[in-house]
Amino acid sequence: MRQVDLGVDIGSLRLSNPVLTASGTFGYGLEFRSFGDISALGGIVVKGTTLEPRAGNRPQRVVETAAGMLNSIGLENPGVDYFLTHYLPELRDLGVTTIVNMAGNTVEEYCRLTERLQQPGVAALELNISCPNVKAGGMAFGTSETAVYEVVGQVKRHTSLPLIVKLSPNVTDIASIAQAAEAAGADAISLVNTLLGMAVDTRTRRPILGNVVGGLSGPAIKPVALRMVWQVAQAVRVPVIGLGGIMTANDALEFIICGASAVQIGAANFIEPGTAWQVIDGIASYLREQGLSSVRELVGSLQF
Amino acid sequence: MRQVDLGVDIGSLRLSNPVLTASGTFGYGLEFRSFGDISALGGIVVKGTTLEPRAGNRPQRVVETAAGMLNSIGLENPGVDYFLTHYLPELRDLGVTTIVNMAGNTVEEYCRLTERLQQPGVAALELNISCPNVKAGGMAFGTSETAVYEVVGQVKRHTSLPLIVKLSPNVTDIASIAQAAEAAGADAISLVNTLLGMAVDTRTRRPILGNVVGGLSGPAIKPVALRMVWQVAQAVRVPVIGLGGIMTANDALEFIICGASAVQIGAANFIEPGTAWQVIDGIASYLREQGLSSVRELVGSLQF
Amino acid sequence: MPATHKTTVISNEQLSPNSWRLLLAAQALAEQAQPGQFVQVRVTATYDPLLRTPLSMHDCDPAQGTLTLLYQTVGTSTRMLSRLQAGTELDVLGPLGHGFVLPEQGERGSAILLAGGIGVAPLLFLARELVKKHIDTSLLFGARSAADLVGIADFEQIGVTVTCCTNDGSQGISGNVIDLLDNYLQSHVAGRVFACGPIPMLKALQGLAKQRDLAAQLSLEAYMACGLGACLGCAVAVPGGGFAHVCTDGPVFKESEVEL
Amino acid sequence: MPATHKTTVISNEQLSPNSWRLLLAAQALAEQAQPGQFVQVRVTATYDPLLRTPLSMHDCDPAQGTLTLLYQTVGTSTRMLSRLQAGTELDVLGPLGHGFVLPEQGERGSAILLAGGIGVAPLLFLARELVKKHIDTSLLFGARSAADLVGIADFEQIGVTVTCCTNDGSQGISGNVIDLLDNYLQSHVAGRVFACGPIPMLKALQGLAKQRDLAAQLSLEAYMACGLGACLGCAVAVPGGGFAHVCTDGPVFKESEVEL
Ligand SMILES: Cc1cc2nc3c(=O)[nH]c(=O)nc-3n(C[C@H](O)[C@H](O)[C@H](O)COP(=O)(O)OP(=O)(O)OC[C@H]3O[C@@H](n4cnc5c(N)ncnc54)[C@H](O)[C@@H]3O)c2cc1C
Ligand SMILES: Cc1cc2nc3c(=O)[nH]c(=O)nc-3n(C[C@H](O)[C@H](O)[C@H](O)COP(=O)(O)OP(=O)(O)OC[C@H]3O[C@@H](n4cnc5c(N)ncnc54)[C@H](O)[C@@H]3O)c2cc1C
Ligand SMILES: Cc1cc2nc3c(=O)[nH]c(=O)nc-3n(C[C@H](O)[C@H](O)[C@H](O)COP(=O)(O)O)c2cc1C
Ligand SMILES: Cc1cc2nc3c(=O)[nH]c(=O)nc-3n(C[C@H](O)[C@H](O)[C@H](O)COP(=O)(O)O)c2cc1C
Ligand code: FES
Ligand code: FES
Repeated sequence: MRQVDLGVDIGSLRLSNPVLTASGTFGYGLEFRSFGDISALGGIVVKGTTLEPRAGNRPQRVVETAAGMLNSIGLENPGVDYFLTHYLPELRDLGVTTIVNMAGNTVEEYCRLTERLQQPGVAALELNISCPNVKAGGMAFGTSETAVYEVVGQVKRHTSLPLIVKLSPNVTDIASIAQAAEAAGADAISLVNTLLGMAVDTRTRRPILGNVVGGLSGPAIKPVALRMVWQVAQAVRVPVIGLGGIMTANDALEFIICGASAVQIGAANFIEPGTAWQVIDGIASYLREQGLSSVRELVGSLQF
Repeated sequence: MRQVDLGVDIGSLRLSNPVLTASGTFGYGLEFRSFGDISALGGIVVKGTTLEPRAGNRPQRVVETAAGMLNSIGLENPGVDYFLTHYLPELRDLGVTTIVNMAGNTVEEYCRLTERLQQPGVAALELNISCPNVKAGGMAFGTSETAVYEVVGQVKRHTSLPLIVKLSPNVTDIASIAQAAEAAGADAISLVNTLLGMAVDTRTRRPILGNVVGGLSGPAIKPVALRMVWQVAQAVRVPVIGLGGIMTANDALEFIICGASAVQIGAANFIEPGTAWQVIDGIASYLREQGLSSVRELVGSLQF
Repeated sequence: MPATHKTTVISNEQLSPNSWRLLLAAQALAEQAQPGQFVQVRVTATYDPLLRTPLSMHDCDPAQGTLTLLYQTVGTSTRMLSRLQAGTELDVLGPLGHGFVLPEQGERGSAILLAGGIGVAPLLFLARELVKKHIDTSLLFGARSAADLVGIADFEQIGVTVTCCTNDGSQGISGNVIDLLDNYLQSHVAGRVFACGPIPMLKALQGLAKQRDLAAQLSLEAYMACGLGACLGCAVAVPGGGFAHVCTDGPVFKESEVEL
Repeated sequence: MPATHKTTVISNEQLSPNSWRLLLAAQALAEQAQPGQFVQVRVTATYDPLLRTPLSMHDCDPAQGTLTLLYQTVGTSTRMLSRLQAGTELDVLGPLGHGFVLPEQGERGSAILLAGGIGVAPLLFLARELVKKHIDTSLLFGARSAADLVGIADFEQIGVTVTCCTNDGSQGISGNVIDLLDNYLQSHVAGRVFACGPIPMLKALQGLAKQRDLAAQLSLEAYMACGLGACLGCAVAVPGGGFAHVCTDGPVFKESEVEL
């Protein structure tokens, strides 16, 4: 079998392959050890981490929709200190490329969180300015160019790690938001987070989710995510990481062709826990079939 | 069987029931005569109509996605004069409640189109400021509050017909856009139009649609549409017409419970041409089961 | 008038690695169908796949009340279709579109049917009608490989002369069906041509038709949503600009009516 | 360790208008399973339905290499499951979660199994293990109607005493299973209680357990996405604030561990 080069660069970080797992959908990686070697993934992005522990939203927290699902977890997580003591050492020992997804309510909170995460074993930071579930915070940052510029700029000052900024799709003009993040120093842009959605139980006439609204993910959102990745890839020079509804290697390839240097697997992990490894294999097979030697030749190769 | 009252008011227009068919998905109604009595529908919204005939975008124009479809028809239509002479008389004779969906590139165009449509047999106008397919026009109006205010206000001056303003979901803050339309004189708000999306053929590395991007519709978008209808229904006092992914009576009921006075059936017409009639029957059955006497009691009855 | 019909699978037979023949109990459809029309099949009541699948009427027997579809398994819908067992209900929308224009009552002469691969599907029903009208009918059938030359016996049984070619030479002449036609016309009078197959084949036929002044009818495919003329998705360019719609203006067009 | 298993349907038997028993050839799963654990079944390879369906291990036979599921048809996934034919492959993820805490080796005494409706599902596998440990085991089984009292014979066959009640009085005592338990405890020593059923039943049991100082284990349901502890979707409130996760902290909890 012909060798193909799957390596990609996300700022100063070289990934052995372009397949990451998305925040909130792969736990801390360790939950998936029985499905494959997690150090063989391009990397994992851990659950959205906050300065203090958070209990999350009240149930019901997830519900299936047509080819998708809504979630309103509400950033349940044990806090950054617990992460550093309980998960990071093991991930480091296993040789896992670990990216930490950061969530906060204020610029200060993000900055203090960033400082705490300057630890060996943290490969990069992903700034989640797009979580639609926590009313007070998240949303505001991700939907205004000035707020994005402000928070990214401040966080950047507190870290030398590659900084990935994760965008919300719930905006009018995704390219301008991405450009604001780039101008403020983002080393990469990841998108999309979930689309804000809702579901109702007609029997009880109540929202199905305890939080009323939640984030839509899964194959249903793929066309929207792909369009946004394409728009952003044309608007910025930094690497773009694409996600949203990727279930198969073919889906991942669509994102790469539209300009994504890497992809993340989200809800697919719930349906087929081995998806990430299958996608790596599938990308390699495609490259062989198409006579390409490196995945980097494919990035942004869309003919239009 | 107990009688239930299905009548709803959209401004000064009383509909016999809350089920309309969505623009671009039901032709001029006549195509569906073998599936039911089109005058028994709450009404039909005809294909987006422009002042001059339009040829539309080059093929491929539609493609299936997960629980949805993308389209980039590009407003193909024979122009308003052809509509008035070839379709309207027959629709009027059949007693069909006919709502005309209007599309244009400039405020002037919209106003001239509005004037042409002051004809007996036109029950209401639906101002499409949200079509994502025609690059020059549509998009801009639907995504900025000031542009919405401007075009709605101008059009309103040229008509005494009920004016429904149809919103694009591709915005950061749908409630503010709806409020701008209401302030400018909209008699009702309909939403959502399609979400902007994309699909790629990995074999050829080309976009599947001739127009590169297209509008996503179908069950996939229902959670997003429902959330937006709920947000808008809370933000305005005029009636809201909900659509996006409605396939069944239960889907329609979700929208009504979230605050929609009426609903529109879109892509579902392609899959089951009898959907609109089935939804009317299903709403009536639900009212009976729940012991309600009028569908108006259900509008906005969400407990949260 | 198009309607949705609850049909029942009588048999679903595999003809080659990728081709299947589906026989349906569909009385009302069988009575109304014209050669060249098509149906939209709903392969599942779930939302995956969501859209219906357009398939030509391969054969029709009003006396038996049956409709036959001939299809290739190329993706999700057609693969799902191939798993249907006898006795299953199948929701079929039709009849749809305008079929082939047949010779007038009493008209004589000959007809050439030109099939590329699974494009043979609509031609059996057509052949039956032509033979009924005493038109001398020949099928020129090209495919990638011998296995793709499906259903030939059905044509021969009703008196149609069949000549085949394959790209790989595994059966019949080695070459494509346009060369076959060109050759055929050396020794035969140019009658009516009825063609269905991939776009490049139909394009080449348009060229040949112009050159030799043939009257050809082409059965086209386009990606469809509704099949009813409502979505305007199935556009095909027409000479002079603008578009026709395959589902209602076609699927059969005169060779001069469309720009491929 | 949880893994995805390609199992094969041996039989899929309808027990009542809405209940079915599915027997699977699933050697590896049968060998690892503990009573109270569950699996996540992928009922289709398409995206509708998208998520897996969580179902309890109803019974397990490591010697035969079989796993039995007992399920009610309530929606799309379970109805699709009910149409599976013998011989079909089924993708099953498991074993998942923490099951019932069983008595230590040599411990004696009695156990009460408390089932509400389809909540009987996880209790047969449990009963088998209890009986193996020579625990005197009784099943108190409440359901809406006689038809919903499924699988009783399997319990009786292994020596479990079964007492039933129905809401409509169509079989056994007329009333609910909590009343039945309350009654039962008038004349029996309070042993261990293992319960599975709707939330109101489990809540009432929590009340009774406090009142009578019973040691009860509850098997809970929650809407799940992953079943692996990764999505944090399956939250259940715990006393003192915060949440536990049904898929990994449960599905079995001590009665004092959760706030229903
Ligand atoms: C009028 C008409 C008659 C047809 N008759 C036959 C026939 O008799 N026998 C036969 O085997 N095939 C026929 N086809 C083609 C057939 O419809 C497609 O092969 C089928 O829809 C593919 O569906 P899929 O889900 O299996 O594959 P997909 O995975 O969806 O796609 C495989 C290929 O089929 C094309 N395709 C998918 N959906 C459609 C659609 N809704 N409309 C058109 N093309 C589509 C795609 O572009 C792709 O190239 C006909 C098409 C049309 C328009
Ligand atoms: C650990 C566990 C063990 C279970 N064991 C059994 C069992 O042995 N036998 C049995 O009949 N049922 C069992 N259930 C319930 C079963 O999972 C649901 O009935 C099933 O998922 C419904 O799916 P559906 O598509 O048929 O119905 P839907 O139409 O999706 O929903 C019907 C009802 O089931 C609930 N439901 C739907 N999906 C899920 C999900 N993924 N997780 C939890 N609830 C859901 C919905 O809230 C709704 O009230 C168990 C649930 C859990 C969490
Ligand atoms: C249950 C769940 C939890 C999530 N938690 C987070 C999170 O903590 N931080 C974050 O940035 N994104 C979170 N996401 C969003 C995903 O990382 C991803 O952006 C989104 O699901 C779209 O990808 P998908 O369609 O492949 O799932 C979560 C998604 C799901 C489904
Ligand atoms: C093929 C197609 C054509 C459409 N054409 C128009 C149009 O001309 N004007 C308009 O306002 N909306 C148009 N729409 C949008 C629909 O009216 C509707 O807003 C959208 O499809 C969402 O509803 P659905 O998910 O029920 O289809 C079109 C949609 C489709 C699928
Ligand atoms: S397929 Fe809808 S118009 Fe032809
Ligand atoms: S179902 Fe995902 S954590 Fe429990």
